[in-house]
Amino acid sequence: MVRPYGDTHDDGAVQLSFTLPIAWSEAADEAARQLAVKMGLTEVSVVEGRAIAAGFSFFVVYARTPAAIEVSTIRAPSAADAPLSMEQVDDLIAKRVGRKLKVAGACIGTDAHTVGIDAILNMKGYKGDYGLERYQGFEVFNLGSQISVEDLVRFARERDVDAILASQVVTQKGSDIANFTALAELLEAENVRERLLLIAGGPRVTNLLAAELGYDAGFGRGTLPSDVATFIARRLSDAASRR
Amino acid sequence: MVRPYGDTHDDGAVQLSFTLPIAWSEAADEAARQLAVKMGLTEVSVVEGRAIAAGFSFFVVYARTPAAIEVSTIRAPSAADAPLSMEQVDDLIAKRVGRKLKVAGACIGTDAHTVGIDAILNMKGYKGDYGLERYQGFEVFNLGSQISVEDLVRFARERDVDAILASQVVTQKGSDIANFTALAELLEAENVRERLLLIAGGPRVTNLLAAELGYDAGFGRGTLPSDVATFIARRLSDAASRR
Amino acid sequence: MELRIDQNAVAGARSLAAAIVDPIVDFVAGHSTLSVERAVTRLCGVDGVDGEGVPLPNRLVDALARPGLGVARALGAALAETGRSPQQVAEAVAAGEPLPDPERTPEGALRAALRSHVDAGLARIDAARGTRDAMLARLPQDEPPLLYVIVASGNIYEDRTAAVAAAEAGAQIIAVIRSTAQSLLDYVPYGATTEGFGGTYATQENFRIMRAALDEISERLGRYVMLTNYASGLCMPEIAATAALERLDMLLNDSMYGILFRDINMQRTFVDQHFSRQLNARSGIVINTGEDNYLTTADAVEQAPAVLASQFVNEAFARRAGLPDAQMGLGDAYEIDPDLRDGFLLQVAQAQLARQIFPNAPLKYMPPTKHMTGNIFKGHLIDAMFNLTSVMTHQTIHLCGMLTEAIHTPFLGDRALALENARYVMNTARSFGDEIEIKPGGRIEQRAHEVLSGAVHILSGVAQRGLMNAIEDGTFADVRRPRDGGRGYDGVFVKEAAYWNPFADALGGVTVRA
Amino acid sequence: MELRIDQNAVAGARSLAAAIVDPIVDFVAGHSTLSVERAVTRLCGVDGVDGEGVPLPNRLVDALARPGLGVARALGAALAETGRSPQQVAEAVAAGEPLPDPERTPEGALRAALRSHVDAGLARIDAARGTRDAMLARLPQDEPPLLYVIVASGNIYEDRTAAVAAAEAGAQIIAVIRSTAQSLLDYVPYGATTEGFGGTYATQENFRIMRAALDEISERLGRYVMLTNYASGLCMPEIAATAALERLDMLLNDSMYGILFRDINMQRTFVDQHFSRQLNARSGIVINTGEDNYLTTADAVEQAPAVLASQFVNEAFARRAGLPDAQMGLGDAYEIDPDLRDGFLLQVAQAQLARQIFPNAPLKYMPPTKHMTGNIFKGHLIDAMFNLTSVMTHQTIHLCGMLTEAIHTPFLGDRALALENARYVMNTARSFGDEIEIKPGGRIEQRAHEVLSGAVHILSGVAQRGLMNAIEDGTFADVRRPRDGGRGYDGVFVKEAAYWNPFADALGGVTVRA
Ligand code: B12
Ligand code: B12
Ligand SMILES: Cc1ncc(COP(=O)(O)O)c(C=O)c1O
Ligand SMILES: Cc1ncc(COP(=O)(O)O)c(C=O)c1O
Repeated sequence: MVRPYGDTHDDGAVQLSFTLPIAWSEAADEAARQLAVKMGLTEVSVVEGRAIAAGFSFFVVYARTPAAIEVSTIRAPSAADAPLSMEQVDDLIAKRVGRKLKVAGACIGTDAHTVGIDAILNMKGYKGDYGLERYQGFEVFNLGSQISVEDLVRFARERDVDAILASQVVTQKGSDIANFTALAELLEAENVRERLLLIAGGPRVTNLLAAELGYDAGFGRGTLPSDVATFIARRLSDAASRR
Repeated sequence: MVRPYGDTHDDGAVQLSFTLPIAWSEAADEAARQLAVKMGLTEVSVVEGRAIAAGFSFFVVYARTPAAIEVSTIRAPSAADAPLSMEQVDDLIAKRVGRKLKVAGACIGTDAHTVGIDAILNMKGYKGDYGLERYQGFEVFNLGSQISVEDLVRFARERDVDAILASQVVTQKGSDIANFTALAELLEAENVRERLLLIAGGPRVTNLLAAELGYDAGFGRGTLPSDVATFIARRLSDAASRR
Repeated sequence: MELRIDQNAVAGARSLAAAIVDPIVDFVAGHSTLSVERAVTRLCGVDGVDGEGVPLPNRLVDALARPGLGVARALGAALAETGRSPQQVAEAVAAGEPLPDPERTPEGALRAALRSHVDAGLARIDAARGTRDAMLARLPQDEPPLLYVIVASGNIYEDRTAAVAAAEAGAQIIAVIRSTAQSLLDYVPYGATTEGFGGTYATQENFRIMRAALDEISERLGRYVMLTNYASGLCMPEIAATAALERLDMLLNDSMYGILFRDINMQRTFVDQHFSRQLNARSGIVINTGEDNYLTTADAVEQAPAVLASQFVNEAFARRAGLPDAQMGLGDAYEIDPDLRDGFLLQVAQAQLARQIFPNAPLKYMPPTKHMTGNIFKGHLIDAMFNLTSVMTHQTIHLCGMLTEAIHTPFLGDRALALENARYVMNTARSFGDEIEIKPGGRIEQRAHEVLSGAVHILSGVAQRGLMNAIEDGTFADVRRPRDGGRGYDGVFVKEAAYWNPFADALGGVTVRA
Repeated sequence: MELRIDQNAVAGARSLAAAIVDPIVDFVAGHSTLSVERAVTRLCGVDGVDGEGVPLPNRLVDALARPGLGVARALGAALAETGRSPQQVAEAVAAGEPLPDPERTPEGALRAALRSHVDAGLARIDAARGTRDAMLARLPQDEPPLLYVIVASGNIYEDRTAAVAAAEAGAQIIAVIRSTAQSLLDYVPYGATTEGFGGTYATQENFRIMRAALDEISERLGRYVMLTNYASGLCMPEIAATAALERLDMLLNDSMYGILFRDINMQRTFVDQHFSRQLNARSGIVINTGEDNYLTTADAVEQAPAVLASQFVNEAFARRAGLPDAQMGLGDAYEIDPDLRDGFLLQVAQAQLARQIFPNAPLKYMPPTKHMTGNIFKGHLIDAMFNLTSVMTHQTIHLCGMLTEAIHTPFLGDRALALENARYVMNTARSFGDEIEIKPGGRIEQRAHEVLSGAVHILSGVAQRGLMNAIEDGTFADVRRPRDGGRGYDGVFVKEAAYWNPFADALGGVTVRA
């Protein structure tokens, strides 16, 4: 079992901050303390409490949590395991698939944050790691921003793509989940889900979340193009050899 | 009922950070998420997770808490209410007590942080507010640092002081609570508790905590000398007139 | 602190920018757009929506048989014929009545019929400006950099709470961020709104609600708190008109942002932008240009010359629209990779360069965004270095960075921390920039030279090919936009000889080449 | 970045400091202390505790009939008489055996008997120094400012975890903070300890545990990670001896800290300090002086001249003990009220002034502490401005400030954030100080002049009255300390003519006035 670590094993130390919609006074500090206690924390120390506007106070709290986690049971395999080099990926595709893999990427819904998906797809790549357009093994269609789920699915069917790469950066009011879900459902409804790899990406995406949403993989912050290339190449070359 | 406020009333938004004694991986992020869930938080977003050393990872989390507080029921009267000016305090003492009040201050236990108690007692004061030595109405004994509870109580008895001002700045391992308690108990044991005002101070002290420890008042961060002077003068002039 | 800069290069860049802009302004002079015309109706007092929620200005302008004559002509004719007010005419059109043929009404009569409404519109603008001037005199702002924060809850009432709280925490300018992609709507939404997405709709009623709240807090704090919103997009002229009427103090308005970053047709944008700026000039609204966008999408070290080139172009356009220097909030941003060794020197060089090249412009300095991460602690520090650069180089409009930039639109508490950050840094180092000098010939000065000559290089390329060709070729932000592609192209039309826009006439600015 | 400073004033301050220090060093030459003698026994190999936990060096020295002759004489005599080792002699004394009368043994014999032990002690010191030099050559440190963090859990094993983690996060120097008031103990605790209070006991075993862990991580990281601890206090010479043996790299050692801030007798402190520094000189240990303490207890703007005066005094004492400039980590701190307008300018002035006055000293720069509050977000920013000042003014030893300074001794995560803060700021603004100049005659330079002339004023007052009188009068830190008051006075004694301390003789330094 693992607990937060302040300066001693298992001390459970955590830092918290929040705003309460009340004017500051000593009673406000006490309210903050009681709130932390209600959150199950112990040894609560309200180290800062002050008015930040009329009727609003800001607090910094240090406390201990009794919560602990059995880390050994946590299963969160990364989709970005043991990435291959561009040459290795191209080699794998050439030998085991024998043709270029077609991938279509887009920012779906009203999301216009293309920098992330561009980082994965564009020739230039990200942090010195080349993008998928540079690979011999991929034919890349970058559809850009604000692509409706319908348009993306239509495109994927028309071009018979091997993988869809959907990006979501805006997460406000759960819009990312809504859009990802809509995409997966439409693919099911149109009976193409089985024919392609479905990949989600964005700063708040995890592989676990993607799996829950019915995706083959999810890539989060800091993803490199080669992580994604490796995943696609491995999966599809396995599939090819199984056929 | 009041809940933390992010950008919408009652959204319950809180920020958290902590270290876990595990190496970083996607599974570590997931452990952090599960820990926050165990703490009763919802919509948990692990916005940052990274290795800070071999076997240690640091996390920043935003989430919502369902906890809420009924602020109207919180009783935390400040000891520093409606402070008087130095002239008013002196006047009050002169008219209602008719003699100088004797106060003895000290950093008790092994605590050597005298800056706080000096700020209250020394002529010079704090943030432009004069210290008690400057008042006509007080005779001040500043015993300094690392004063044992026994020495302080002996001094108080010998000089027959009207108020004891005990300071605790170091709080590690609960040493402040232990020292404050020892002082209150020794005063009781020696039957002098009733004869004097017992006041606690220090950055982690609240009036509520002081009351729990059997003190007449507690003063925390940002206390001004006039807050303390007013409290003593009011209490002791009331007591004088009741006699 | 002064950079020694090549004044010939600066003068050269200015005349290149003028040469780039002049043909576009000539083009603009011959064209109008649906949004320009809708703005005219709004200034004449048309407001409200029909049963389906379509704004009456849209209904009215869409009903024009010959838009090339301008809506004013049709409206004036209708007034003359019916004796109605512009609002009544619009309501009638929305109810299905056709507009009269303007040719039927004699020129003098239709102009006369509209006169009082045009005057009333201009008078409201002037009154708003007068009120602003009076309030600023009575409730002076704190010294610049003026701390600017955004509110973006999607709900105008939560935004109001947030704005008032921010003002109390030291904000001097409040921006209400618009709901996602409002810039792509070819109409201005109506009424008080509570359902925005990543921001709150820009509507006249929302402007009013916010201005009222800020007026109240301005009085309470004894300093005037400014309000700003976004004009760029398909409705730039209408937003400019509405903002003028409701006394906004600033507006985002860039001559190329919509084209490059929102795929709005370039002709549409240039025409809209020009009329908007004429309106801004009259209403005393400071424009904020969008050079930061070059930096959020590409490498900030490489893009620095593009930023400066764009500042020159924005300045040239603004001058042609009659906007004085004091209303040109030219943009820049602190977007260099925080982990680049000596990146701070490059930021200082660039900020100081803009300060010296545009000495009278209220420069708008945007915070780090792209390299902000979920590590709020480090983010807060990057914002601090940004704050330091801003106060050292005397930036004017300072958009405070949020430690949660990579996470969510700002919480109320985030804004308080951001303002505290700016206040602390700008106070502890208030005069630092004035007490040091830049080493002559050192790395800071060298970088400034590099950026300036890079900008001159870009501008001379653009001047040679012409701005529209350059945009088609992908000169800016690596984006190619065809001259007749993009959104809103169908809303651009050629003015007929008899075209009439009484506001454009009244506003002045230099519509035709000087 | 250079201040134009009055070099005559600097030279004047130096000679005043020498004049202040010379009579004290003369006094020191005639005296020894219990701790000096205990250090001698430790260097001869005495270690361990008796049944009640009293350290054998204490037992041995307390058993001296005539301490004025020095323990070496008694020990040499005992060795000569018994053929035992120093450790065996100490154990025997602890068991109740009396020490032989040194007069009984001829001078030559007792010196000869001790010789090999003295040589072995010096050889261990030299070997440790040699190892450090070799490791530094093989595993070079990163460029200064050298990032220094504290560990203070009270438990040496948690401290070890914390220290290794800090090294991995970029720390170059690790300080193990001592348990509260260890400086007032008249003995050095023994063994590995897990029960400290606000810090961890300084013991030889704890030194060893930490050094071993840091050696391991140094190899892993490919850069040498330094270890430091506190020498000031009643056991200054013993800590210096132990640190020399266990290869600590730095030690807190101030010529007046113990007197002013711990009420340790001044004579005791001066004598202890001198022998400690002789040892430090031999062992290559860099001292860190404690000028920061003037600032945490009083107003930092007012106290700046006192800091500089103290730096001159510490330098003068260090020179007399034979310490080269390269081992003088003179102290200063960033303690000006963060809310003072332009406070940053004053900090830069002071830091740069010290840098120029002591160009070859590895200056030690301490972080903001007094004005840190529970507002960790603001605290992190104050630390950033401190980090910036440090890199701009080329400080050498940089104690990283913690955002939780006002709350608790650092958590492991706090330390990582503090190091990240320093790394970020020092990288993004690495050369900034070299690329700017201070405005001649501007406010920064004026402030530097003010501080320098204030220091000269203090020093000339002290030189007139004599240092001991000045301390009695409350010249420093507003504290009055009587010459024969304070802790440890009973441990000071006059050397008899036959006094012998083979280490002092071997170590050199300038015990008698140059
Ligand atoms: C740049 C930017 C913009 C630019 C976008 C330009 C462009 N062409 O992309 C502009 C200025 C246009 C913009 C506009 C808006 N933005 Co914006 N923007 C940002 C900003 C600063 C950086 C995003 C970025 O480029 N990161 C760098 C890339 C490389 O990282 P990344 O996206 O995470 O991508 C990596 C991984 O996630 C992964 N990945 C991402 N996608 C995919 C897909 C696949 C398949 C795979 C495998 C991997 C993958 O790989 C990438 C490389 O490692 C962020 C704040 C921040 N610092 O994060 C706000 C931010 C994302 N924006 C935000 C908002 C609200 C908006 C607006 C809605 C504001 C408004 N009302 O106008 C608008 C509307 C845009 C829209 N319709 O979506 C919010 C979102 C809040 C939320 N959580 O919902 C943020 C967080 C800012 C904030 N705090 O308010 N924005
Ligand atoms: C200055 C300082 C020192 C100085 C103290 C000098 C002196 N003569 O006081 C020196 C350098 C000697 C020092 C030493 C140590 N310190 Co110290 N020190 C601080 C520091 C930086 C500032 C404290 C201060 O002066 N605050 C300013 C005053 C004005 O505020 P204040 O004390 O809160 O007082 C106000 C109110 O609380 C109130 N008040 C206070 N007392 C009283 C009493 C009464 C009766 C009333 C009415 C009001 C009142 O009124 C005051 C005015 O408003 C703090 C960190 C910080 N920023 O808080 C660490 C800090 C308190 N120190 C700490 C530690 C651990 C130590 C040491 C133990 C370290 C060591 N191992 O050597 C030593 C040992 C000292 C000892 N034996 O107690 C820790 C305590 C951790 C904890 N929570 O337990 C802190 C928090 C630093 C840290 N993060 O590690 N310290
Ligand atoms: C100049 C300018 N206008 C408008 C906007 C906002 O635009 P939109 O409503 O297109 O998202 C921005 C955003 O950064 C901008 O820079
Ligand atoms: C020079 C010096 N020595 C020692 C110490 C630590 O001392 P003590 O053990 O007395 O708390 C300090 C603390 O700041 C110091 O500055």
